[in-house]
Formats: sequence, C-alpha cells, structure tokens
Amino acid sequence: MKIGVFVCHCGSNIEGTVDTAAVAAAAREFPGVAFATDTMYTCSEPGQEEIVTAIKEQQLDGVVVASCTPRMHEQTFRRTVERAGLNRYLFEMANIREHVSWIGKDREANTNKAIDLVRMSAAKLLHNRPLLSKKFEINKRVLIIGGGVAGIQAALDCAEGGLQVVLVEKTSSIGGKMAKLDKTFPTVDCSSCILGPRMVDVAQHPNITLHAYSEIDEVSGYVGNFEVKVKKKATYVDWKKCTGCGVCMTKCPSRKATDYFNEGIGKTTAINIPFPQAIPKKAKIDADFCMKLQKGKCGICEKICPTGCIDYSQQDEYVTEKVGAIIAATGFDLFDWTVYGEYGAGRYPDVITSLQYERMLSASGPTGGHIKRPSDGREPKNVVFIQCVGSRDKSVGRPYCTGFCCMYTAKQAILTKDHLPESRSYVFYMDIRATGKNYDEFTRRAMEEYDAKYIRGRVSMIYPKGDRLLVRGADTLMGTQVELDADLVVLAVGAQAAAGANQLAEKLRISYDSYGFYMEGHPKLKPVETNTAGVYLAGSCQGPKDIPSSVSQGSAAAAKVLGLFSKDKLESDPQVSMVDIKRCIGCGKCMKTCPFGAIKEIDFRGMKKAEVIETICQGCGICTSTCPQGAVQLQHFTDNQILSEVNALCQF
Amino acid sequence: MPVLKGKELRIVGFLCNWCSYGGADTAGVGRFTQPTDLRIIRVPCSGRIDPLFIIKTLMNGADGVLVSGCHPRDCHYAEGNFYARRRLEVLHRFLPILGFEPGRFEYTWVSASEGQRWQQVVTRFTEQIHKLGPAPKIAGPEASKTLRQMEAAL
Amino acid sequence: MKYQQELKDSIRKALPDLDVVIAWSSGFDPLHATPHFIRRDEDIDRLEIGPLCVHNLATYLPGLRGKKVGIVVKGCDSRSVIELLQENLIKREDVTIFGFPCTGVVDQTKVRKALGNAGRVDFCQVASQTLVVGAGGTEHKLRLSKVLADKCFSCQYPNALLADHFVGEKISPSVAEEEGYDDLAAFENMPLDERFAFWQKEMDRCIRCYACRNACPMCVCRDHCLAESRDPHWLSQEDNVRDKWMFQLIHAYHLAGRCTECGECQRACPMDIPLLLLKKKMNKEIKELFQYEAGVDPAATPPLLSFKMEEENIKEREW
Amino acid sequence: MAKVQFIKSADVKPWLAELAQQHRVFAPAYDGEALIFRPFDPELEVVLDRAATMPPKKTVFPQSEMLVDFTYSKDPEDLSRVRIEARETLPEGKTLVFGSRPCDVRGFTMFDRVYLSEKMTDIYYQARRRNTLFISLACSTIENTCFCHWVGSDPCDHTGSDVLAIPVSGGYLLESVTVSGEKLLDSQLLADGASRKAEADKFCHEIAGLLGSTRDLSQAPEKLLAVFDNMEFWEEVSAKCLSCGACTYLCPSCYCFNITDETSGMKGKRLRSWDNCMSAQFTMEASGHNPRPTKAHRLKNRVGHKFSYYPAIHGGVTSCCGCGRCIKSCPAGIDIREIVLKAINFAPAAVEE
Repeated sequence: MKIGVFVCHCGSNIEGTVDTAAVAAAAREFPGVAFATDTMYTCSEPGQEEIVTAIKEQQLDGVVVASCTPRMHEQTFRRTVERAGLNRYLFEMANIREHVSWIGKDREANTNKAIDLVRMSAAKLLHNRPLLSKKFEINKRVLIIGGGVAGIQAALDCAEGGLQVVLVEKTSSIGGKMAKLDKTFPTVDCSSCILGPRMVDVAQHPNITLHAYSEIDEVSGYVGNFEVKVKKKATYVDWKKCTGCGVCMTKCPSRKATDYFNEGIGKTTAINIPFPQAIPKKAKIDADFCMKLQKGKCGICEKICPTGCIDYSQQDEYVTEKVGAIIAATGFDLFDWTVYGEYGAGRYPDVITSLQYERMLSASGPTGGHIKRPSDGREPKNVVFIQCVGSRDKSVGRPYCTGFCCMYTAKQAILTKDHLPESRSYVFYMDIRATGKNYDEFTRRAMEEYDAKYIRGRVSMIYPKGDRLLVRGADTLMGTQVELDADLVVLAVGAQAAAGANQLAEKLRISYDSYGFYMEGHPKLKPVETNTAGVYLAGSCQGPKDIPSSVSQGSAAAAKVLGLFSKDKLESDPQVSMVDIKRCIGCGKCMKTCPFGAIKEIDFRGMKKAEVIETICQGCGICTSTCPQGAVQLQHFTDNQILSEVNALCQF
Repeated sequence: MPVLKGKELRIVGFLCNWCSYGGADTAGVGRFTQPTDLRIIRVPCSGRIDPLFIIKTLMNGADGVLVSGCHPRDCHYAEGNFYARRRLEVLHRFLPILGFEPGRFEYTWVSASEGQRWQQVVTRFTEQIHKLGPAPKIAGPEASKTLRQMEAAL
Repeated sequence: MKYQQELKDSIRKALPDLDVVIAWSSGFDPLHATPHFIRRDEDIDRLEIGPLCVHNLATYLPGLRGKKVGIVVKGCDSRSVIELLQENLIKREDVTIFGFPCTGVVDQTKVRKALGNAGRVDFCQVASQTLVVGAGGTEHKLRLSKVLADKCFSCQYPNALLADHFVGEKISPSVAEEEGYDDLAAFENMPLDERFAFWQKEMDRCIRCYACRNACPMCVCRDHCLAESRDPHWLSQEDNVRDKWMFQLIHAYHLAGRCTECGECQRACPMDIPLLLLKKKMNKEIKELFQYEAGVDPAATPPLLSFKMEEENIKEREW
Repeated sequence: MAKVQFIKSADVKPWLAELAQQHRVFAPAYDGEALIFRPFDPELEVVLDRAATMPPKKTVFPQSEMLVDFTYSKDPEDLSRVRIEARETLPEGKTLVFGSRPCDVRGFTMFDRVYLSEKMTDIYYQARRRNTLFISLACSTIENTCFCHWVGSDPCDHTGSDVLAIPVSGGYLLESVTVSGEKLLDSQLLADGASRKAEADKFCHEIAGLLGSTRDLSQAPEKLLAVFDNMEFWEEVSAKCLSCGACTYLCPSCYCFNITDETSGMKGKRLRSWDNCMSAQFTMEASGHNPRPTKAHRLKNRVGHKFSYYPAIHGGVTSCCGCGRCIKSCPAGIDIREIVLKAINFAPAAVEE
C-alpha cells in the first residue's frame, strides 16, 4: 500500500502545541507511507485539493489525515479521497487535536503522542479493505413521538411534504405545554389562538395518523425500516363513536379527579375532555377516580352518553407501525420545586408555580382568567416572582439554565398588571437572560412600563405572616436585606427531562445526558440528529427551549426526514460484520448476542453456518468479540485491524 | 520501547466511538488538560472489545490499559456495554492470577457529554499507573535474538 | 469396578441402535486406560471402568455429529456433554449417555512421581483405598488419596448429571462445596511477582502441541483455532513465552463460563503445565459473579452470552 | 580405537561445569513435573535415572528459529521505493548435550538423511548438527513403551552419539564414538576405564535382554501401502486420536516444519517452526481444499511415513527410534506399535461373491 499522511496545523490549534512538520517527518519512516506533509487547514478547500492531487500524483492508495476528531471530519475526508478515486474506507484519521493539542501544552510530549497516533492509523490502514455499500428499500413513513408544539410542527411539515405521519401523544390531547399557556412572549399574543389552528390542522390532515393517549412500547429495526409497537392506553371510551359533546362531564358525579391540564388548580371530573380545544376532542375516564371502575357502582356516563361510546371493559391495545424515521419530541417536565424548604416545600397554598399561574391567567382556565389567591380567593396586591427555581442551582442537581423563565416571568408581570392594575409585581432574579429577538426590550417594558420591581438576589425564606406571606431575600446590587409582604408568590420553575425520557431513549437506542436530555449528533452541526441513524430530535427533549426554538427544531427535524426520504433507496453502512464461512462452525454464539437479530443460521452444504443480514447489522461488533474462532469479523474494525494498532503502540 | 525518555508510561485506551471517544473529544474541546501517556484505540462499541485485546496489550508490555464505554443503559447499540461489563469484570478479577497488578487494567463509563469526568479518569488512571511504575515485560519475539547473541558469544 | 458388568449389559442392550459406544479399555500398560470405541458386540468385553479412566470422552462427541453415539461418562464428563448440548453442538437424540458413580480418577503425574523410576509395569489392581502396582519386580502400594487427580478432591458431581442409563448407586460428593477452591487460594496467596514469574517459567516449556486444546471437550473450534490463524493473526508461530502464554489465555477466555473443569487440558499436557489453575480461577470468578456453573443445566445460557441490566455482583468502580 | 574413560557419579556435575566453559551444555533436569533438557546449571539436579519427557530435539532443531531477518528501507527521494535487506541468521556456538538416550540421538540420523542429503543441504540444520555434541547414556530401565529393538537399535546403541556413557558401579564408563567425542574425554576428572569395559558389556547385554522379544517389521512398508486406501481401517485406528501434536513434537525423528514471516514496523523475520502432520492445517491448501481432511488421513500419514514411505526411499530404515514417547505422552493413549502390527497382520476380508 502507498499511504499519504497529511498532518493538519488547524491554524494554531494543533501547530501551537504539536510540531506537525516533525510528525510528518516521522510518518515518512512508517511502513507503507509513501508521502507525508503538514498542511495549514486540511479540511479547507485547498487542503482537500492537496489530498486529491497527492493521491493522483503519488498514486496513493491509502490516506491518513492527522487533525481533529473523526467524529468531526471523517465523513469530509472520506468524500475527499472518494473524489480522488479511492474507496472511502482506505482512509484513517488520527485525532491529534481533541486528544492531543488541546489537552496539553508540552510540545515534545504532544509531538511524540501525535507521532504514535499517526503510527497507529497507518498500521491500521495497511489492513483496511475497500468496502462497498448495499442499497435497500425504505418505508417513507415517519413516527413523531410527542404532540407538543415541536411535534406538531414536525408532523405538519412532514405531512405537507407528502409523508405519511404517525403522531403519538402520551396524554389524551396534543398541544403540550404551549396549550396550557395564556399568552406568549414577547408579543403577548394568545397562545391557544396561534396553536389551536395548528392542532386542528393535525386532526384534519389526511397524511397524519394520531394516536393520542398512547405510548411507545417497543422499537426495532433500523433506519428506513423501523417497527414500532404503540401502546394505546385504555380510555374506556370508544373514540370512534365519541363526538366530544361533553355531556358525560356535566353529569359525572366524581368531581374530584386531578386536573392535570390545569396543573392541579381546581379539580375535574373522572370522565373528562382535558380542555375545550383538545385534539382529539374525545373523553377519557381517569380510572383512579371513576366510581364504576373502582367500585363497580355508578355507570351514569354510560347511561347518558348519546352515542353509547362508554366501554368500562376496554383494555390497552397495541398497534404496530412501520416507519422509516422517528422524531422524538417528548418535551420536558417541570422541576419538582417542593425540594426547596425555604419556599415552604408546598405547605403554603399561595406559593404556586408559573404554569399554575399561567392557567389562572387563562380565560379558559379554572378561575376564568381571574387572578385569585388559592387560599382565600382574594385578589392579590403584591405578587412576588422568584426566578431560577430548579435552574442554575447545583444544590438540587440542576446547574443548567432553563433559558425561558426570565421571559415568561416578565410576561407574567406584565399580565398581572393588565389583570390587576392596582397590583405590584416584584421579581427576584439572578441574571436576566433575554437574548432573543425583541426579548430584552420586552423585559425592559415589564420594568419600565409595567412597574415590575426587579430585585437582583435570591430569596432566602418565605414565612406566613397573618394571611399573607413574608418574603425575605437579598438585594445583591444594593447590598441590603429585603423583606416583602406578598399576597401571592409565583415560582419560575425550571424545566427537567420528561418522566420516562430515559426509558424511551433506551428503546430508541439514543443517548441522553446526565439530566436525561437527549444527545444531539453534534452540538453545533447536528442539532436535530442523533447518533442513531433515522432518529431525530425536536424541541425540549434535547434541552429546554422556548416556543420559537422548538418550532424551528420541529421544522428542522422534518427537513431532515424529508431529506432522508428524498432518496428511493438508502445505502447501508458497509461497516458491518461478515462471516468467514470457512472458519464458522455454526455454534450460534453470535446469534445469541446480536442485539439486532442481524445474524441468521443458514445451511451451507449440510453444515450450519452463520450469516449476517447486512441491512440489519448496525456494526457494534459484539458478535466479533463473541466468536471464539474469529470467524465473524466487523468490517473496518477487524481483529487484525485492532491488533495492528495494539502492535503499533506496544513494541517492547 | 522507552516512551519519551522515560517520562511517560505506555497506557492504551479502548474507547467506544459513541460515548467515551466523544467524551474524550468533549474534554479536548473544553481544553481539559490531561497527562499525555494515553493512546486511544477507537472501537465502535465497548461490546466490540474482546477481553483478549486487553490481555494482548498487557502481554505486549503496555503499562496500563483503560477501557471506557457508554454508561450501562446508554449503549448506542442498546446492549453492547452490558456484555462488555460482564466480560471486563471477569477479566478484571482474572488478571491477578497471572501476576498482573490489579490496577493495570480498569474499565469505566464516560458519556460523550462528560468531558470533565474524562479528564479526571485519565488523570487518575495515569497517576495510578505511574505509581505502579513500568510493567514487567514478558519475553517476546526479541527473545530468540537474545538466544542468538548468546550463541554468538560462545 | 463394581458396576462394570452391569454397564456392559446395559451397553450390550443398547448397541444395536447405536453406531458406536465410547468407553474405556486397558491401554498400553496395566496402569493406563485408553478410550475404547465399541462398534461390535465383542468390543464390549474389553470395556473397563475405574480410577484409570481419566479421559473425558465427551471430547469426541462433536466430531461424531450425525452418528448415533453412546458414551460412558463420569460425573465431570457428563457436565461437558450437558454443555455441548446447551451450545447446540450435539443433538440430544443422537447421544445415549451411560453413567456410573465415579469415586475419582488417578493423576498419572502423581502416580509417576510416586513410583519413581520403577521401570516396566506388570500389573495394576485397584483395592479399596489403594492402587497396587507391580513394576520393576516390586509391588507398590499407592494410597488413592495420594494419587487421585486434584479435581476429584473438589468434585461436586460424582454421578452423571444427565444419563439415559445409570448403573450402580448414586454417591454423594466427598468434599464440601466451599473447599473446592482451596488449591487456588493457596496459589493466590503467592506474591504477584512470583505468580508472574511462575507462569512465565511454566509456559516456557510449552511445545505448542495443543494437546490441551484438542483434549478439551469445549474447544469446539477444532481446525479453526486462532492459534494457527493468520486472519485473524493473534499469535506468531515463534517459540516465545509471550505467544505461548497468550495462547493459554485465549483458551481460558474462550472457556469462560463454559469450562466444566474436567481438567483434560492439564492431563493432556505432555509437559505437565498446570493449566487447570487458570480455568479454575475463571470458574471461581464466574461463579461468584453470576452464580453460574457450566454444564449443569442444558437449558441455561452461559453468563458471558447474556447480561442483566442491573448486575447484583458487579460493583463498577467509581472511575 | 575408541577412548574409554571412567567418571565417578559425583564428578558428573563438575565435569559438565568444565565442559560448559566451551559449550552450551544441556542436561536433563526437572522443570515442574516435566523432565527436559535444560541449560546446565550447577544449582539444578541432573536427572539421569529415567528418560526425559522430551528428547533433546530442540538443541539441533529448535521449536522455532529465525532463518532470515529483514529490514525495509525507503529511498529518501521516493518513499514508495522500498528496499528489502535480508540476512541469513546462521546459528553459531558449540552445544553439548549430556544424558540423551541412544534412541533420542539416533533420531537425528533420520533428520540427516533428509536435511544433509547429497541433493540438498539445510544450512541451518547443518550448522547446529555440526556444532552439537552428544554424550548419550545407555538406558538402565526399560519401560512398557520402549521398543527400540523393533527398529534396529538397543539400549547401548551409540549411533549418532559422540560419547556413550554406560552405567557401571560407582559411575559411568565413557566410550568415545567420534573424534570430537574423544576430545571431550580429556578431563582431569576422568580416569581410564578400560578395566570396567567388561562390566559395561555385561550391562548392555542384560539390559537388552530385558526388552524381550522383537517383532519383525520388514513387511511394514508393503503392508501399510496395502491398507492405504482402506479408510475404514484408518478410521478405526484413529478414532481416539485428538489431532494434537504431542506425538510429533516429542518424537526424536519428526522433522517437519512450517515457515512464516512476521513483521513489526520496518523489520521482520522469517521463522521456521515445528509443524505436525496431525494438524488439519498441515496440508491445508490456500484454496481451502485439504487433501488430508480427517484425522484418519493424518494418522495414516504419520504411521505410513515412519514405517513405509521413509524406509522406501532411505534404504529400508524406519523413521522411528522406538523411544515410545508418542505412546506415553499421547493424551488418548494411542499405541503406534499396535497400529503397525495391525496393518502387518491385516487380512482383507474375503471378497463376497
């Protein structure tokens, strides 16, 4: 093999602490290396051209680039060598930036390490073989998990793009958190007025199949050909017949059911439609509160339902959807703020969350849009907002900034003044994060036009004082203690990963960070991709996001799916396992351990042998480390390739 | 093969592509300074790591071997690190019978987001290996050369 | 051996339906037995069972796939049969298992040591607790407790765990289970550097004949072993300690969770390398970690081919 | 005329120490439970009362040896032009083996006919053979596996040795066989042994008698060929064979090898290592076809080669020295004598009309 080695300066990123010329010089001594040079920016147009030229002029048949991480540019350079006529797998990358130049300043040690990494890459490359992709059919349907604004946007964009969409929503209506909001910042326009029509579009779009009150049970398959088992939870109402008339709700005697939609402000009936604009507008029975289901007595809804759709014997139902791509848009949950003893840990009825306040502000909410103290129904005079509850707080394991609380607090201060002109709002904040378009102007308005008093500092304690609350905190700008009499305290509770996010990620085979938010393919360049081909992300499941960002991601994910499906066939990654039929003894250990069922038993001249189904194989290599005789080898990571790296490093 | 005039020891890492290799990248992006001894071999999944690679590396004279994969339950391939965990744990317990100091091989889990953790892992492991010092070497391919020299001496 | 005749009768009855029955007969001298392939009725007469029947005949089973095979097994051998069944390497319906209660087999190395340079062996008799050997004109009385194989002193399964025909009365193990790894514990008390040196010294005399591998009933790769392969190329053919030791570790690791501790590797080794020690260590750890013993349950899944989301006994170090 | 000396048992080690000044001396000593020829070490007990587990084959025919070492070097002007510099690595130095058995050493004469023939000389073998001297020791015990007398030898056979030592009371009678051997017998520690010659002769006579009656193998070449195509015969006799290499590697007269190249970086070496015909790899062709696909084919080759094909081209000499190690060390207890006799006595079943 004639190998060319290109050692990248990456400006001063590498050259600053690695003598790239020395690395290139050392590389010239390695077996197979016929050409080695150092270049300023290998990934740049002239840098790539240099590789192409060298391949042609020097008749190279293998290339090593020593630069950044392969997770960044492996694809780039594979295309480069392909342009020059080489197979893309006759290429190796040595990571001398993230793993060398950026983590140490000792130039001698770094240079020596870089030389070793290039030695390893060249040694492996000597064992590389050209690999060719196979084409396979794809199922051009997309599954979207989560019917919040991000999921809705993705669903509509995909459906408009001509794809069949399956939308799965955990609750009985789509709409997500946005449906609960009264107004949105910074325009203060009505949330349900802008979201409502889009929800209706989802309901009416011929390309969208909606499974509400459903969850993902199992996911199998691979990009282009997933099979998803959806669990449709029992609603005890036949939705085919339910018209959403709501008569059942008026007569249901069980009126103490938790009103999840209204964040527990008030109660609802055991059989309910969560809110008037619900999509689908169908009733469901909350079994925990239904007297018929709990005690076998009642049955009123069944008697009065004009369409006879009540079915107390309904069971969970499973449907299998075959799709080619999946978008996870599972959103977020609110942090459980009751861990904060200083805010009363839930003991004071007049300390509420921002989302509960949002429901209170909403004209369709439980108070009809009147701001009332939950304790006595009185209109508050002093409203104290506390920001960063469960955000930017290491002590509760939430060091990150939720990002949108500053903005909705300003919105709520403005709305408070609108509702109660006599009131005064106080906002305890750490910093104001108002980096969006028209955002900073908006917070300014809250302070300047709506007379919200912003106090930079944290609240140390809330005490009951008569029927009011005493809020004690610090004003760090003034360096003074602050004590305020409050009628209502609103906590700007931060976002955390949705309950069950981890379990879903395991089913989807995507990774999540230590807080449970899903990991994107690349923090900059692949914001909606995941490391699992065919699985995309939208909205707050990847990290807390406001509405515009969630919508953007919904559209972005849809664009990715549309892009993926623009091809009629997909190319399989040829980095899959292959069985050397001569070595295989048919013991089947590989089949036992393959997580994908990608290895099947075949009969070869009367002997049992293993065979890899290339399109199903994901290239993990578990089979290769399981096979005792080394008969099944993961291409591009064969035993010999890894051994050659080991031997290049350890020649004692 | 003396490594960098005796300043470094030979430490080989086997890292899964999706989590730990990414974590090492994240550490780089964060400029989290680390000792320079470690050389990383990238594999798709910790499940690809045949424990025999680790044995082979130690037999070849490496002073330390560090394996890192996705946290259990976070495997990109769903199950790879579960298999790896069993195989690596067995190896970890098996190596001492051969006379390898227990600390020469460790395995751990580092996610792609845990740059700082990666820095700590590398730093701690490197310190551990330096504390153990160079590993005793096993007569390998060069042994026959010695024999030949012995023959020549007579 | 008490049950020899009973066993012969049992085989005689079954033979017409079988292609071959594998048993033992007397070998090249009175002190050695040898595997005996019974194909014809008259072959049955030469069958012998007893403490000289050291060979684990299960090793032959995968090579006889497709044939109807009868096999006589000791308790330890039966575990190998079970393990082969579990791994689908043989078919249950093709194998007829004849079991008998085993009171232990000799370790020929110990016998050789005890006899010294005795010369030609003229006869060998098994008395209750002794082996009486006539060699070089003298009669040597060897106490069985001195010459039985080490594995027999930690044996938990003296009766075949799986048998179609069992002759004689089942006996109970002579040692408590926890004592099984005492010899290992002694070795593990050696300082690390001595262990390291020990193995290098032991491996140095390996001649790479691979008797250890070929005698092993669970080494089913047979002609496709990594030892001689260039692709994958794990080992060179050079006579150095590193490659020879590496081979034994490949062997040990490929047996992890599969080894039935029959000790054939060590018995077969013409250079008397204590190979069983490596396997015992592996088994001990597997047992501790996964409460698993190979070759006990044909329906079990070997621990390294499975996993649990939460492993009770793996404390991942806070690394 | 052979030089005849006497050495007291107690002087053996001092004498070996003396010889070790000019030679690499190997003598049988225990390594673990195995008795092997180890480099002489005054600390180690030299064990002479029984045959070693392993013959001293390695001293002349190493388990593996480097034939050539090679280095790649690049043309600095054009890195893709690579030169290979290869160097023969001929073994040097003098070796002396003490305590080998007559059968062990006689094995090398089987090698000699192949490696030192008129047509072809193996220079590596030749160098070691020339530089290795053997002081063999006549056997004082006979084991069940001994059958040197079947193949034309006896416990006092000096063929291939440089000196033959015969146990006599108080020590050993040392009789030179070759000129080089004679030179070894110059030590101050030795005394003239002529007076003990008779005792030695008596010993040899008696020990040979213990071997018992011999078997006539003269028909073996022909009879083995007769059963060549009788695979049923070979399947039956090979049924218990495990296809390992214990028999061949412990055999003093098995001389087959394999050649492999190993490279590391820009350096490499060509290795010759023992190979054995019992392994499936031995005849495996690159295409995947194996002309000896089963252990029956392979065992047939081993027996046939030693008792039929080799004698056919080497003047009737059986390529077996009767040491019995293949029997003793076979993990399955295969007895080569039994197979040969079975072939000789094999009567084809009468063809049914």
